[in-house]
Amino acid sequence: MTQHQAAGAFPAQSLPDFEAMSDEDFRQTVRRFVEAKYPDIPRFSQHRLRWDEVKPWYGVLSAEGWICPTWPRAFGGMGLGPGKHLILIEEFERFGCARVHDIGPVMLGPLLMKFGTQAQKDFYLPRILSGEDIWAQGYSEPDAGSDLASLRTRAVRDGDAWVIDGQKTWTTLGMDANRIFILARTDPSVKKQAGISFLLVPMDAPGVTVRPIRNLEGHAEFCEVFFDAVRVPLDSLVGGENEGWAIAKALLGHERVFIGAPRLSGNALARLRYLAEARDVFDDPALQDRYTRLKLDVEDLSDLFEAYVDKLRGGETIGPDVAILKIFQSELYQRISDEMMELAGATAGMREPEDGDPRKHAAGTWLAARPTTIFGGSTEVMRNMMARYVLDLPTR
Amino acid sequence: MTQHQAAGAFPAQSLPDFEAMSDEDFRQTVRRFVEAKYPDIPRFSQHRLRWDEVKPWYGVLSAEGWICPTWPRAFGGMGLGPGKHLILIEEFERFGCARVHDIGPVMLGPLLMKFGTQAQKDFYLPRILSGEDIWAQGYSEPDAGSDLASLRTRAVRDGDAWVIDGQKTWTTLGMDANRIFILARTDPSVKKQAGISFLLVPMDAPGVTVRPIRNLEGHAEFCEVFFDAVRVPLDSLVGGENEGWAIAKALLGHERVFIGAPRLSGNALARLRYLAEARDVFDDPALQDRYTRLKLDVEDLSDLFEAYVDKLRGGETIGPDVAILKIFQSELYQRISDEMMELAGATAGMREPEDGDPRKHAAGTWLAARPTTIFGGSTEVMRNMMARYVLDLPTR
Amino acid sequence: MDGWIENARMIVESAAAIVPEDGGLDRVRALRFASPGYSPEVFAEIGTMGWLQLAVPERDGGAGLGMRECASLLVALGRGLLPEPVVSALLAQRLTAGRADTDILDGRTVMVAAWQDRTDSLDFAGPAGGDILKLHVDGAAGAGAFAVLAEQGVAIVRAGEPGVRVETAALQDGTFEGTLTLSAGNPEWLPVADADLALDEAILSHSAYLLGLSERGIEITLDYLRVRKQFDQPIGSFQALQHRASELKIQLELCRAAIFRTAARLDAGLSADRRAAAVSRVKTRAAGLAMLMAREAVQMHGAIGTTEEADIGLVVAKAISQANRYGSARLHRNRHFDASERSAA
Amino acid sequence: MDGWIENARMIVESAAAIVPEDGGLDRVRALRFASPGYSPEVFAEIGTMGWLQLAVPERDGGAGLGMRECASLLVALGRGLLPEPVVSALLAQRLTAGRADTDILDGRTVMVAAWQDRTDSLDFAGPAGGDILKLHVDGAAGAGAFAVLAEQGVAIVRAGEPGVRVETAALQDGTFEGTLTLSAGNPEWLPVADADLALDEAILSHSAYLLGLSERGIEITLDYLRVRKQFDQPIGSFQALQHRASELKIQLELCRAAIFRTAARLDAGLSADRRAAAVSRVKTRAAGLAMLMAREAVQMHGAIGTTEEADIGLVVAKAISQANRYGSARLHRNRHFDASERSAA
Repeated sequence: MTQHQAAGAFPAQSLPDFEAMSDEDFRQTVRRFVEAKYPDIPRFSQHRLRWDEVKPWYGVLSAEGWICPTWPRAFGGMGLGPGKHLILIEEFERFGCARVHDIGPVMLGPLLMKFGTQAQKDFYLPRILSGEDIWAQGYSEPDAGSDLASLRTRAVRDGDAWVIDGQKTWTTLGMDANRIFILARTDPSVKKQAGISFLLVPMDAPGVTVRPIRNLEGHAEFCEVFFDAVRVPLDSLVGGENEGWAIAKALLGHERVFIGAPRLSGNALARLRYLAEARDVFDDPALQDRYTRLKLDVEDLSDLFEAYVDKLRGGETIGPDVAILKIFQSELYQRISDEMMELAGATAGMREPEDGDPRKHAAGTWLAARPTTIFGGSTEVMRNMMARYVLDLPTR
Repeated sequence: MTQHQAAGAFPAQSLPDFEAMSDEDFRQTVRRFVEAKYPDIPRFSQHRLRWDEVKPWYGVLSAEGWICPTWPRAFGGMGLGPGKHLILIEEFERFGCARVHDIGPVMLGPLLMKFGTQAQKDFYLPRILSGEDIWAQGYSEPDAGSDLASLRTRAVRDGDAWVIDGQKTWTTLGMDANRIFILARTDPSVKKQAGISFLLVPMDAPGVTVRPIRNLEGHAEFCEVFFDAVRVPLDSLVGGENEGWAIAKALLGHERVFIGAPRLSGNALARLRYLAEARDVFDDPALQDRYTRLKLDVEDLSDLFEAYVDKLRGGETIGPDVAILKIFQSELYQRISDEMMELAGATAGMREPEDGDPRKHAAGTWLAARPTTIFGGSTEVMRNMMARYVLDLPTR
Repeated sequence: MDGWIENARMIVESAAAIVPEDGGLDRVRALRFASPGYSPEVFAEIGTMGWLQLAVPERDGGAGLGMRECASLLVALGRGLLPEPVVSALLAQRLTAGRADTDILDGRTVMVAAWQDRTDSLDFAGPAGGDILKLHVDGAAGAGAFAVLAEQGVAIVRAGEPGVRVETAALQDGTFEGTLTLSAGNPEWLPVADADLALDEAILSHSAYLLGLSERGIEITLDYLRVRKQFDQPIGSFQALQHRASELKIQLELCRAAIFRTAARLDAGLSADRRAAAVSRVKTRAAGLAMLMAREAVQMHGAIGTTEEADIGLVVAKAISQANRYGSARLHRNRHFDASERSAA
Repeated sequence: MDGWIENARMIVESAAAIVPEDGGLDRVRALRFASPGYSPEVFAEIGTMGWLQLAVPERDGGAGLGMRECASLLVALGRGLLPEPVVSALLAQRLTAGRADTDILDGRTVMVAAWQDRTDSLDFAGPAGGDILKLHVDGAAGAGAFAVLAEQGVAIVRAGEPGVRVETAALQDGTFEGTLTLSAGNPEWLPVADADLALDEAILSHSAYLLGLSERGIEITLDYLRVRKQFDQPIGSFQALQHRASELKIQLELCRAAIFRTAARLDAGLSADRRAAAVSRVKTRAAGLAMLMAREAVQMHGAIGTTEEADIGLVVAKAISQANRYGSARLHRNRHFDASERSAA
């Protein structure tokens, strides 16, 4: 288990009212912030950094009170609305800031604010803010990926404890986390979505085992987590017993829009062009034609993305059609990476970037693009959902 | 009802043993035949000619004994095997011969030889050879297109007759036929494929009504046929009662291979290039790149097609994987027509060919390509069948 | 900032008078292939409603509304498969900017734009001397006047005038386009403020028409998927069709976003290169959408989609006739690339 | 005429000694990323089986078999994800045609071909003087000798000789390619009868390897579709996946037909332009197939397809590493167009 720093290592400071700023002022504020405070760790990494690498940046964000941008100020967040949050993301990405271990700030925090007890909020939220707790998400199982309703991990009440048996997989950076929230079946007599509960588990509890999964690039971004008669106190339950499904599918607010942001595709398109120019073939009209098709897709996606962001800014509810963004973005990202592979020729298959220049690394881009159509709702499941909830097509 | 010529108008002559010829000799024989005997009717037509237009060609083929190439010589055919038949088709198409009304020669004849009574053979086969009978096929219904098992046309035995009520649709050139063979439900108590019989019906029987269906080009290649208490004699039944399904799905032998021949795509590709050169844009490398992709598809399809023809020549059984040819050919034909439309610019939508030159007629090609993925087994149904019978994937 | 939304709402509501809310296509069907392929009476009604002067600046007697309002209207007209040549008429009015006679200004006489020098080109300068030949003139058969665009400016010529010759040809959608030859020595050339801008606006407007048309075709197709049964199941329950239908929706929404955000940018003002890049982007998407819709509508309807009897047949015929007008996707991809390289330089 | 079928059958049967019939990939997995990325012992075994001299004419001491036999073998080796650099070794033997030392002829010393002047190019003439630089040399890490192809002919140089420098780099499949610099003043240049033909044969052979690899990847994926369940159904029963799986099969069979019919034509003899057009057609299809298989294998397996633990991960890594070797689809589309225009002229 990775060591974490002591509680209170990153004391938050009082913050200005960001929402009262103009967009441009806020953008400049963020830009100055990252330029002044980004630590000496990698920028523009195509894979997730491990905790040991990214910890200094988490520390800065925590110390400055910037670690939970969307949390209300009363809870220690920046209190940003979607418009300002988008600016923050844009500026972080422009600078190439590494993505921190953000399951606590992005996922668990908002869920606890909505469904947690006062005691749970009081205990866990500050530990996320300080970086004392790094959370992992335990939803997927070997036989329940996109199909969460058929999960098999069980939790049985035994005296003052829940006893958990089962296995989670595709747990992002689970090796770096000290806590994990899971979905477990607490009533096996009912089917599907019913009978599932939401539980909080320390990773160092006896019976928890973690095994990293190496991806094709040799990185271990994911792991399996095994639970063998793991006992956690009864107050580890969030929400009601057998009501975990509602929590898991609770809306993630504007995160659902941001997951379809055009930046991954836009960055890949820039790399495609960079590679073509480096190879001195960008003047090939056939390549320009294919490049232009991809560029038009990126720009139209940007327009659609901004239309959704405008809706968010206007306080409109985002419907299930927001899936359009994620489906199109992820498939576009892959199409760009496919073109990059073809263009790279024999160097497409290199393990390390050509000339040490990550912008020329076709295989890196191709591999990085693969999980985007699988995780966060596979494209197939999202198209099923669109057919049902957006197009009102019949089910079988 | 169209008038047909009297029986025996096209007396067949004695023929040489074509199968004993070398391929090259046979090819020259066919070439001389069409050059000498093709009548003064349109060549290279993109739509099917009506009977009044194509009748002279049927007459020539009938009179020369060439109207049923694959029938055994004993039945009045040319007795061609698949290799020679392919040569005949190639030479007919090279010359641009119109397609005759060939449901009798291609479909009904072989079925009668296999399933018909001696009396049925004796009566109907000569009338197909002579052109006295022009047949239509009545399988599809408004609610049973690719799904023949759910057809609703019923035939009830009443004394010495079958009484037929129902409706057929997408009957190719049904307005020109004097007879139609249909599938009708004769036992409504069983489901699906069981309880269906195969019946022969004169189009001038009381209660038969024909209504043409105009396609988007304004041509009436198809029609609807209505049956209102139509009475036909009991010996109009082919095969056993309730055994019509087996007849309808009886293998069409090498026709199943030929339906995937690359000629439609190849012809369309030649028109695409012709149009590009006429527009002076074939030197655009982006266009050349897309043209080359399509050309490679046509050539690879040709290789696969020839591999199947070789199997036929070698007497091998053709499996369900032959669907590959038809699926790929028809979709490729459409992709080529799509490219032709984009290239044509504002003239893409012209009703008549630009400059009266059919090779420039993008809309004509585009529209002609549409039914190829719908008729003869829609691409969707054929992919279902491939999944089940070729890939051995599970069904729901 | 959102005054345009209210304007657009009112215009679209008023459009119901021309393209009925029940969506019936009887009028459209009846006009096909009978010259001029549309109704001059309905065109006059359109004039009465003030639409022809929609985009003409207020100082020239127009409504001075923006491209967002204009796009909103054209989407509604596209949904109704309107056969009257409104985009061309809007362009003609925009080019002549209030200088035509009253019968033209108010739509009693149909005036369309004759601008195009070559097939699949946006060139309009024409020859500086000699005969002027203009191709692909929308609605030419019923037009009483033409706004002829050339290097010299714009000339308003009347059908039947000496030296004005029009040959028409049918399109698959049953409308007629024309080739106009102007051999009269010297028509009166009026100056044009910004013909490129006017043409870009027409391209954007035509894209909006294609968006509306595609939206309609997708709706009809989705309706069909819900009711048509095969193998005892509604075919819309088959996953392969569901996934393809979801792609139609994705492309539809990409096109809508591109059109309206580009319209907003045009209303705010853009450099010529940025405008060309943006408008060509939109037209590429709109043409691609219309052709995708046409392909899938035919395939998902099966055989009925290839007939002229079904409503979807009318939509498909309209799509293949109109997708490439004001430039094919091929033309606009190239134009986008060139314009965006220039504006990035 | 069909003697080749019997020959091919025997060769493929013998291949089971190297690529086990049970299809286990333990050996392949174990060799990854440990230089040289393959087994010199297995390579020697391959030499013992006579494969290295397969395509070398009988007059030069080879087996003199045709491209159909060769393609049959390479399909079998591709199915087994063979990491030994057989295509490059075959090319090296073909170029040197029996003139190498015995240890090279029988495979005890690995000799691979060093021919490529530039990335994504088939140029091999190199500079006429000065240092010779050869890129993307397969199996370079374990090679004891190189057949260096240049304008002057072919030179057999030994690793470790003065003036011979090799730098290696890992590929995603765990093998290593090399960059060879030959700065020795004057190696012995041997004449080469038809280097273009030899290179075309290598391209075709590599295409056959990609076909076998893709076939294997598709089989593994179909197996997964049959057993993996979601929503209580095997995912292979979902129609959207079925239709995509049928496309994999279609592309697979197109590629197979193109390879074997092209191989037959090469065996019968073709002009250089027709051969280039045909071989480039094959390589375009094979590279496209391998990449399509890789994309769909990952997507249909879901997350497991992105890991190195699963067999399918090895197949995907092999595909993305090997698809573009001997020229990308982009290169070969262009080459096909040029060669077929020339041969039609």
